[in-house]
Amino acid sequence: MTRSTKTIGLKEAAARAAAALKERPEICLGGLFKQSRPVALVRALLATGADGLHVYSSPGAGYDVDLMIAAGAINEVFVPGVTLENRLCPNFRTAVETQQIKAHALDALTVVGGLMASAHGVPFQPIAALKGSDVLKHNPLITPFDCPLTGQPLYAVPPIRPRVTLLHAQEADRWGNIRHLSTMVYADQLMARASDMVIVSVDRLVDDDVVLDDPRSVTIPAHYVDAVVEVPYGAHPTASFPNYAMDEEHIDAYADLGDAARRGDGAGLAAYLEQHVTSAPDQTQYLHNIGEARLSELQAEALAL
Amino acid sequence: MTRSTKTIGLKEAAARAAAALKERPEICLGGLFKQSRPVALVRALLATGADGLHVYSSPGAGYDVDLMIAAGAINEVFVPGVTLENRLCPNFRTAVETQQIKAHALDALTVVGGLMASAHGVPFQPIAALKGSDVLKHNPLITPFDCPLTGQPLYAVPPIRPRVTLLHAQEADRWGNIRHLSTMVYADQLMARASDMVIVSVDRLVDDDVVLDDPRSVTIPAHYVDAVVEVPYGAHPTASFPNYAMDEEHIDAYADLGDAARRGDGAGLAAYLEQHVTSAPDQTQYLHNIGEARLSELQAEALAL
Amino acid sequence: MSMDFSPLEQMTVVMARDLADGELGAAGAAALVPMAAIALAREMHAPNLTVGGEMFFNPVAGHLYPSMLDDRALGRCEASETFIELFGHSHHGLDFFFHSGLQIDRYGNINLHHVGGSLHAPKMRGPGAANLSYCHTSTRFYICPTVHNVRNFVDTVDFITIPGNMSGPDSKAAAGLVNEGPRLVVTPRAVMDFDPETLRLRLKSVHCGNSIKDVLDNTGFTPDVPENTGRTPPPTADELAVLRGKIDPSGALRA
Amino acid sequence: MSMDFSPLEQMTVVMARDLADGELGAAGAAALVPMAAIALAREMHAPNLTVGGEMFFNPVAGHLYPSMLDDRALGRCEASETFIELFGHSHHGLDFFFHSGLQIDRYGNINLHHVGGSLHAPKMRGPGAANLSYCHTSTRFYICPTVHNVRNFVDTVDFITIPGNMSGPDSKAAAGLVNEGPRLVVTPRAVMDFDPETLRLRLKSVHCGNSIKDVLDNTGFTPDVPENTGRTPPPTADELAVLRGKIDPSGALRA
Repeated sequence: MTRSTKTIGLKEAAARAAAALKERPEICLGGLFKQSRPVALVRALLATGADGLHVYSSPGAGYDVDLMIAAGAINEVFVPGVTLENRLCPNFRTAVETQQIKAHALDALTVVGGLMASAHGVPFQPIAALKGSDVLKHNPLITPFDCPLTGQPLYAVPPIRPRVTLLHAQEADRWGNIRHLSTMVYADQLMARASDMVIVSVDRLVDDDVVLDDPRSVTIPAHYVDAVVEVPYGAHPTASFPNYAMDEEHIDAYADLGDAARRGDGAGLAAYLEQHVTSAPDQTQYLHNIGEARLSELQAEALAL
Repeated sequence: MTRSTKTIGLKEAAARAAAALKERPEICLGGLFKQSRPVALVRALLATGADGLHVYSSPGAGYDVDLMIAAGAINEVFVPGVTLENRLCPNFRTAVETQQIKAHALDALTVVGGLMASAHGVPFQPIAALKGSDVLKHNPLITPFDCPLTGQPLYAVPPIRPRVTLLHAQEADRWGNIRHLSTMVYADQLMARASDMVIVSVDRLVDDDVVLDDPRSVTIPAHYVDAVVEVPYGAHPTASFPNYAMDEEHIDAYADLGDAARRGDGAGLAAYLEQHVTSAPDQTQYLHNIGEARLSELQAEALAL
Repeated sequence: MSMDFSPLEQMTVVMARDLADGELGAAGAAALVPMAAIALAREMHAPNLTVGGEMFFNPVAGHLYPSMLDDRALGRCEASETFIELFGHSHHGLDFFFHSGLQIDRYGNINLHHVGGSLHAPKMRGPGAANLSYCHTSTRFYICPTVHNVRNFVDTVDFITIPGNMSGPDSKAAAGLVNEGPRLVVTPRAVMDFDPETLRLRLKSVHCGNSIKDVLDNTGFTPDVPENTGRTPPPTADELAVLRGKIDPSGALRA
Repeated sequence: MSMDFSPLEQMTVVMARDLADGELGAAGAAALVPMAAIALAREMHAPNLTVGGEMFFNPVAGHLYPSMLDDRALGRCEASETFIELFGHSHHGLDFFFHSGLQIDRYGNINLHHVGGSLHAPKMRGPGAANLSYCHTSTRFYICPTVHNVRNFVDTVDFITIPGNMSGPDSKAAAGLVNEGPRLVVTPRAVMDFDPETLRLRLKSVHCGNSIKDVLDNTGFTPDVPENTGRTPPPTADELAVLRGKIDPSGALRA
């Protein structure tokens, strides 16, 4: 008998995720804002026609969640902050303002605490540091209770257990041991430990010895990982340090199309979705559309740091 | 103005720890069993005449806790497992059997959960996985309660907040950023986050750039560290991989002395304590007593792996 | 009077001067000005100030980015953490934090969720906020929007995302908010602080190039204007030299 | 019959054969025989068995150490974790774990705390136990002491450190123990399992070099001896070749 590898292709990964999400629509995305987001996996999932999703993330998300909303895949948003940082997310705003989707008022502690409860295997995580905000009046995930030891008022958040978590990292071995090479690992480890199914895209696969020679560099052990997909530039247009920087021009151009759609001109946004999502281009085609010159620039920017 | 470094000498470290422990006697030791234990710091603390201590650790400890008991420094033990692994801890056994100290019946989840509550800043950590054991009848740190969400019976452990935590790692910069190079980091990070005062011995100090060039390799950020002490072979006779292996012969010889003392012959143990602890040798003298040849063997054994 | 510094540079030095040596604080996302202020304080008078609480410690200054939460800014720092540690920092608290918002009201409450309508049927939906735990677990915070007009300074926010002083001392205490909370509101036009009795905003100083009337005309409520309201001390030559030489050589604060 | 294998090698193969492909399990401290059993199973029939749950994953086999919880054994492995993750594993559970003890009783309860006296005034104090959460959060466990005599096999333990079957089905259920719990007791003399009705130990097979009488003479209670109690199948040539060639070349199991 030989050991089974966990490497699969992008389309198979999307099909597995889509099937699981039909059972329970809770999807969670790794990275943070414009860094290490699993965007190739998101595009592939959207190409399957996934819809009705409840989306979770580390507490800050932007482009990918907005893209999923533009593609009509999301019903409910459980991400505390949804922003492109330098500007607002156009399709997120439109969809909430027209009540096509529900964007819950949450805070980071609720999301992180719920993931912690799931990862730790306990029925809730206590939270103390939430006071005064109107978010508390609307947050659907917290229940007030009194501390059994001190009597002080606390909140309990139940386990957040995503049906599928999509992550992006820089490297993995064929068994599914994941290596983030970026400075921060965000909530990726926590999400992997908290989720039912975990699919990770990596910029490149590495030999077994790379892992065995430095086990401490493995950020997510294979035990938590269901499948690994080698996808060069799999985080584009978000960053995957130290391999490539975020493509802010691309994200800004996308946001311009979203803003145009808010003003009534949806043609550009529709064309963008058709080109990058609905027509289901493979990653080679996608990267061809982005252009080799641009990719080289992003790579050079990351290398220069 | 210039930034203050956190590097101090072994004696000053011991004096600081001793003074803090007079306020509240809860001390916590890093590493696990025979690996990365802060033994030089422990010897220096014992040389100050510290006593009446309540000792915590990662859930498994041996030589150092037994040594502290032999030196009369400990009143209460809050470590779930106290063993030399290949044999029992002689002075621990004697002291409990003669009721000189109290060794509480605990489990790993209570200790880890209590440290988690302290690190996370919440008034308790819920624990579900404790059933059937007589440890539950005696464990002084847990309180049964019902889950506010599900109603299921749970235990609450309050924060364990050591007054002083002593750790050993392989490297640090002068600001107190700590780098473990060993495969496991045990509960060291958790303890650092959970404690009032954290003092770390390292085999060597490294240049600032070593840290800045690879921030992900820092296991404990300086924010959590009060002082760093450069102590070559500071973990001896426990291991500090990849720098040196555990000195099992030394620990076995020590245990033989403890077993002899159990049989009524305490002279050898008394001489050991005098040589290595009470006479307050500095680390140079201690290493001279151990012998350069032996230290080279331990270094070679670690290098060969 | 001609200005040889930008409004964002003025904001940066005002906040940098208020940060003390040995403190721990963080800046949030979209943190160009706060990160510049922290870096300036570390260079000028607070070498033991620790930047931490947001998954990284003490990034090496050298270039400002709009977000500051990415590896271009953090690639060389002293350590990284994860979101589990954010949980700890949120409860143990920082000494200072920075916030901004769609709306800021006369009690320093901040709205990042919606303007008009209701949460689930808003007229205009904002981004929400990730770090609202820091509002009062950090001992104090600064409010530093990069615009100052009647649209973002309003009498009462439509939604309290980040509680400031609620509706005054009683409601602040009733909500269990025991820390200082908002200390200064620093905008491109002026500095405001809070009347210790009423916890309402009042004008503290006006930046070069603005009059008190300019500020009041661009504020959607009428803050108190104490008699001692003066000019904001402009950046010193030393401050500007360090800011432009070591922290912001590409001039992001002057863009 | 002459034995060309050691009692510890016999124990190793008995447990290795019971581990299934795709499972997740760990071995505890002082885990020479359990780690050998896991490594043998991975080599023979369970390449997808994951060693994990104790802060490391899938160490590369090559040499056995008394503890197996140190970098000599773990320096080359696939990943490391910390004690926070142990918290998660304790609750989510493993497929299997291994225990031993000062005393083991007829219901498979294990005592590691004290023999005689009371917890705080013991006649003989044991080491306690770190991993007792795994007793029933791992679906099943193996009890594998390296000695088998009337002192460690007793009718009733003085202290239940690791609950096995308590005092039978009712008390086990009453304690909330819903998993299988102890499956096999594997000693240098014999293999015992549990009567599914009474949950009491019974003799399953006797190793080469021992008779049923030898086993009973060295057990401090009288286990059931079913009619089909036979010989423990000895290690096969293949098993011994892999064990001695790849896992234990230095012969720690034969020492």
